Amino acid sequence: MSTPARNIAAVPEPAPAPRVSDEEALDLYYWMVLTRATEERALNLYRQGKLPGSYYTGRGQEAISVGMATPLRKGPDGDWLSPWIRDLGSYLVHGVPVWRMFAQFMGKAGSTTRGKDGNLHIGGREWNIPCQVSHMADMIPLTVGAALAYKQRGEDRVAVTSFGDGATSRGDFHEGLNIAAVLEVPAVFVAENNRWAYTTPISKQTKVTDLYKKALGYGIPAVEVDGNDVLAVYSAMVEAVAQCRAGRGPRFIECKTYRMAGHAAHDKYESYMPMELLAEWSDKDPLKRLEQSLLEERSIADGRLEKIRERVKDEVHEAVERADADGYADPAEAHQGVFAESADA
Amino acid sequence: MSTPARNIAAVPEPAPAPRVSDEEALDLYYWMVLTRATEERALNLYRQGKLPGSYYTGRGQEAISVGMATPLRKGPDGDWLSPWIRDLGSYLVHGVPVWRMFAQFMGKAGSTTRGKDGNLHIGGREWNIPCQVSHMADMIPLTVGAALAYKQRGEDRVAVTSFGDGATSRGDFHEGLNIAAVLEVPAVFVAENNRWAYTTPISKQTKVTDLYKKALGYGIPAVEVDGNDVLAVYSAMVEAVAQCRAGRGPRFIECKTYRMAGHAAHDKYESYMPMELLAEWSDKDPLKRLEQSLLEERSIADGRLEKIRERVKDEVHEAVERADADGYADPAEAHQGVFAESADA
Amino acid sequence: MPELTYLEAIRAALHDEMEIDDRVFVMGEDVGRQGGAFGATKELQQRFGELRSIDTPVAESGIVGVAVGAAMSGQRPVAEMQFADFVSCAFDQLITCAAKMHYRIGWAVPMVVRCPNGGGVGGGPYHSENVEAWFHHHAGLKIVCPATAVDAYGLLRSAIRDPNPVVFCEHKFLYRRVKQDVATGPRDGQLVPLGKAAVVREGTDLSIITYASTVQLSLAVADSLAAQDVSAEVVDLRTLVPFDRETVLASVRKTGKALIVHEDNLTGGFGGEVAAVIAQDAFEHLDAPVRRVAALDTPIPFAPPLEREYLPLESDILSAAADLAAY
Amino acid sequence: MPELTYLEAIRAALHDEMEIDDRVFVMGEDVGRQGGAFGATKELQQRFGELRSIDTPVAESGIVGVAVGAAMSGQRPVAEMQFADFVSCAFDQLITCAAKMHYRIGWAVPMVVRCPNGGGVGGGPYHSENVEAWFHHHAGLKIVCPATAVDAYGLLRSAIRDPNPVVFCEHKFLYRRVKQDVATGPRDGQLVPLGKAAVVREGTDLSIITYASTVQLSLAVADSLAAQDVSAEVVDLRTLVPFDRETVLASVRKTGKALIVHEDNLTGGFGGEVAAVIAQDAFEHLDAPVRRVAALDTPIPFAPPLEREYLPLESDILSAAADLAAY
Ligand SMILES: Cc1ncc(C[n+]2csc(CCOP(=O)(O)OP(=O)(O)O)c2C)c(N)n1
Ligand SMILES: Cc1ncc(C[n+]2csc(CCOP(=O)(O)OP(=O)(O)O)c2C)c(N)n1
Ligand SMILES: [Mg+2]
Ligand SMILES: [Mg+2]
Repeated sequence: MSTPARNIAAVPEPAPAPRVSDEEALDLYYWMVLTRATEERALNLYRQGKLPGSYYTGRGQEAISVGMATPLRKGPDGDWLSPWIRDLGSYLVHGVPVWRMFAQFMGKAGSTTRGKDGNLHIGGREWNIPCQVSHMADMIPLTVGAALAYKQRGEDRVAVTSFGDGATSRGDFHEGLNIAAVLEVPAVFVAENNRWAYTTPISKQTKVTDLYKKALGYGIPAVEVDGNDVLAVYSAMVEAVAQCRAGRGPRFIECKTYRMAGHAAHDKYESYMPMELLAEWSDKDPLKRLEQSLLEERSIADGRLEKIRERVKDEVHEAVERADADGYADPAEAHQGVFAESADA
Repeated sequence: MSTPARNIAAVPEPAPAPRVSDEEALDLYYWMVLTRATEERALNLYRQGKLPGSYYTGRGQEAISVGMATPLRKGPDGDWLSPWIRDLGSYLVHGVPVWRMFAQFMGKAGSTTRGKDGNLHIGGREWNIPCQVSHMADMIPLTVGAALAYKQRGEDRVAVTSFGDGATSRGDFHEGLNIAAVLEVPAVFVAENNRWAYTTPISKQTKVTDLYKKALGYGIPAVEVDGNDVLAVYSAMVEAVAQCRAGRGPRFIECKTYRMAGHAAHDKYESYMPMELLAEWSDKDPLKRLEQSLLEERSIADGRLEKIRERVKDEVHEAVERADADGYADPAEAHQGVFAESADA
Repeated sequence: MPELTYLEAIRAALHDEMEIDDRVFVMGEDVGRQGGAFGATKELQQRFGELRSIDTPVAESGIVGVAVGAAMSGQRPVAEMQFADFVSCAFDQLITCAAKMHYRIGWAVPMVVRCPNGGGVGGGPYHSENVEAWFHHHAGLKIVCPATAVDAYGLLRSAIRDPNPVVFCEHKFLYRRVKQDVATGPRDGQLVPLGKAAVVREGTDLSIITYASTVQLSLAVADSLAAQDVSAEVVDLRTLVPFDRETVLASVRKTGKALIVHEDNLTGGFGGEVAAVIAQDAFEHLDAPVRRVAALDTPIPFAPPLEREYLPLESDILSAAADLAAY
Repeated sequence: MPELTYLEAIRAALHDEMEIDDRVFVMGEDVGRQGGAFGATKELQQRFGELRSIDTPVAESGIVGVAVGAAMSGQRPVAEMQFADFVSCAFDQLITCAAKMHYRIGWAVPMVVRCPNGGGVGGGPYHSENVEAWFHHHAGLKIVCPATAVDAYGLLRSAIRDPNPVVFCEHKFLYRRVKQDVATGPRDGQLVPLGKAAVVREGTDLSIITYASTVQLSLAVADSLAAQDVSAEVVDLRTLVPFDRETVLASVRKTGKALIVHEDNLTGGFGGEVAAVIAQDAFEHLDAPVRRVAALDTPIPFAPPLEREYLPLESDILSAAADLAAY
């Protein structure tokens, strides 16, 4: 059922989609279920008034967040991953423990920012996840810089970032992609085209609504994939990462998908998002699709899936409890950390 | 001899190149000769230490500066024109008197900025030429804004700006073009691809060295023309302006040319620009080519050209004398003008 | 006279100026059908059409640059930053094009950039900044920081009519928390001139000089001080550029003591400029050090206890004021 | 010990750090084969290769953002702005990403952005700005402003080694006009620590607090004052962030009078912050108003007579200092 990636620029055809083993597919399933469950729980906590700020969900985009992170090497010496705010799954796959996600949303000391930042502004050296900023597209040049560092040192690591359709309108998208192309660095750019930027439909964002075509203006090989098909995203990513590691310069992947709710939990999206389209895309739910594929195409017993779902339930439960029990950082910490004492701290 | 414009995006074919009458061609010749003569004189003045700052010449790019400005309506209620620093000819054609150009280079009170700015940072409401800033590509969003104003008021005016290949790397190029496309404003973007940005060859600026292809990423119809052929530039511009006035949204014209000297008068370009290429392009000199076309294809008597050259000589001579005789603005003026007292001042 | 929140007052000002001047239009991310992230431009598109309430792509530099060009071409753009923080992306256009055009060429740039400013709303480092002090260094930009609904309305209308680029800092914390009777109406609405500070409470023992969200806090402090028989004058600057130096100096010359308060962080905040002016031009009248109370010199932390630590609180102002009074 | 110009000292510092630390690299427009618009990176590409001396497209925001990412990934980038003025285009990356990363997540961003600063060279409004005061408001950035060749060398090496993002303001006017014996060499070169002001001339009657291009002018003024039996102390701040408040306060407490001088324009300049600190923390020692001498609050005009009017001249400093001494 995996939609083959469509190759755009005049570059080597991508290798045929790698065969994804049953174990790998089940692994993807685990992460997607975990992502969905974590987000559902967080949204409930938000509604109960237990999370300050607002809550941004990536429901319906888990195939992208999980699919793009899975092929990457983990750890401080692994690949750089700077995911967009819809990509909670990427953080999990790349190593951030679930409870720290909840701690982050709650602003607790156990958050990766010790409560200094909220939302999916999460990261840390131990996972090689920089802490994203709010300003859309700003992380693109940073990702190019990480890729440059790897190239300078001759390491076969890659740097990956994801962003929404709205981010493609910003100057830093342009400057970052152009520099990446010219310097031929091992960076993968993952565009998540969910057709909305807050209340702005993609038709008011750009005349070129196929985002992969934008990569052409930089000479970056680009593919377009079904963003609701985790196997398609995963396969495209495996290929892009392989090209990067082989020193063939940056790659661009557009994942076509749809935003399945408001911009954030406080957004009354019913006033502007057509309900028919939401219903239509709801049928394409990436988790349902993977489940179907596992059950029907791969004939995996439902019991195995059920076990995964149970495991996730427990994990999320424990995570929330741990985050709940966690305290806030001491207010004195607000004064600390403006400057680093050492580069390796 | 006019190279037909190559149409890129899937839009109406441009109308066949308009027939340029002999009188029109002679007019183009006059402006090109005036541009060349003004610049040669300015360069000499710079070498004699009579101009503060440095001097940037557009020698070899006069077909662009003159060709793009000629089809535009002049005056305060005419078309907005924001030319790049290589485009001295555009200022002249669009109405700025020659002596005020020299006054500008000298920093005299008669400069359009009263000495507050130098270089081709020239302009004024009377000509609808905004005063460009140094920051490359910054004038692109401004030009889109002018075009938006015309569209809002239902006027059939257009807004035009030109820029170099280097400017296409900047975020404001990207944001400006994208907004122009989405808002469908009557703006014409003229890219002057002279293959260098200071010491940086275009190959280090972008992987997509045909700049018209970049317009594709915004859905803006784009053509590529021989930038050393004034009739080609002029014709492409006539067509683009007509499309804009008809409400068909923005247009993009790439003029392929070559930078015939250093970045500025102080630049020792011999150290990095290949001499063979300079020699090759010297044969394509736009002024020579127009002259040839006038003499050979149009069988115009050399005497008429000679008369134009004489007239220009006198005009430049007088202009320099007038600028020379002009004084500096009173230092007290340095304190004045930060804020406007009225919007119509 | 309708009672309006600060946010409603802003919307009313936009509406009323659009009603009487066809050249005025709003633009920005989601300002159209949605009416903006906070609703400041709500229903303006329905009333005035898509050409006067323009949804733009996400491109702050482009938005501001487009506004500059439109302003130079006879329009009166009011550009919205979705949050003030994102004006960082438009910094170049503001200081390079908008600020310096008139000085260089005498061509006015009548435009407004609306910046939803400030903390206290759990927004974290990137949805809480106070941006007014990013700009006063750059000659050619006016900077407005209203503290009340009446001022929000009257100053915004004046800003739109002003022939210069204006950075209009609206405080998000005040949006729905501050309410006042506001005289609105396209023709009868009450304007407030730019460049005039307001002595919002008279006093004789010390001057509290402040603006925006800390005006209310300072008034509350003045109340507390009154209970201790200390008479504090409170000056609301209202606009930082032009800076109403006369009102500030007159106040300090009268009281002999100056406490400068803002929510923005201390170093490089506008308070430094105010303190410098006082230390030079009211020195002979000073009976005590010039004090500043402001936020920490750090990014703005997200977690509620950390953000509270970051922000200047009423108690911080009170203790500084009491110290100063006792000096 | 070679006699080097300020510019040569900068090049030597880059060279020496690159020699001993493979992680250090330079990047920017035309920095490679050309060695930059001023030659600060001359021959570094020939010596260290294209991966450590990188010609970039014209994209200041991208350049700084790439530097942030590389710095976070173990490198030590030194990015060049062709002129300081263009750092306006990179403002967002500097304050949003570089400045706030460590505070939020404890991940250091060891990088330098070199900014050729300042006027007096006929550059006009867009090739003459002093950008140091664009940044001190934003916690997390260090700001360095050397006045001599020795400091240019020693401070740049310290800036490169510092684990934080540093805005390094080099004054173009000084590039070739200032010369000094400088102890260079990858291992033996003499570093100058960030955060320490220098009392470059001791005195007892007033303190002139300054940095960068106005240090020489202030020393000349001190000479003139000495002839009138006035003893002026001159403090060169050298770095604005961290600000060496102790040295400044000690000087003012000693002399009782403070004159703050910078080439940057007055309002919003760093001098306001210095004045505010003095007015609060040295108030009891002040015998006179805190004075500032700075450029006009306008863009920087191009024509020589206008630019002279704009800039603070030695005579302006002298007359302010004499007034203060006589107060
Ligand atoms: C520079 C900047 N401007 C505005 C915003 C406010 N904002 C936050 S998310 C968003 C829309 C994002 O749309 P898109 O990039 O398509 O991502 P999606 O939310 O659809 O995943 C906007 C405008 C921002 N974060 N940064
Ligand atoms: C934002 C910005 N960065 C750097 C510069 C310095 N600079 C002036 S001209 C130039 C190169 C221009 O190249 P291009 O756009 O190709 O125009 P050309 O000079 O070839 O006509 C550079 C880098 C600038 N003016 N603005
Ligand atoms: Mg989207
Ligand atoms: Mg060029």
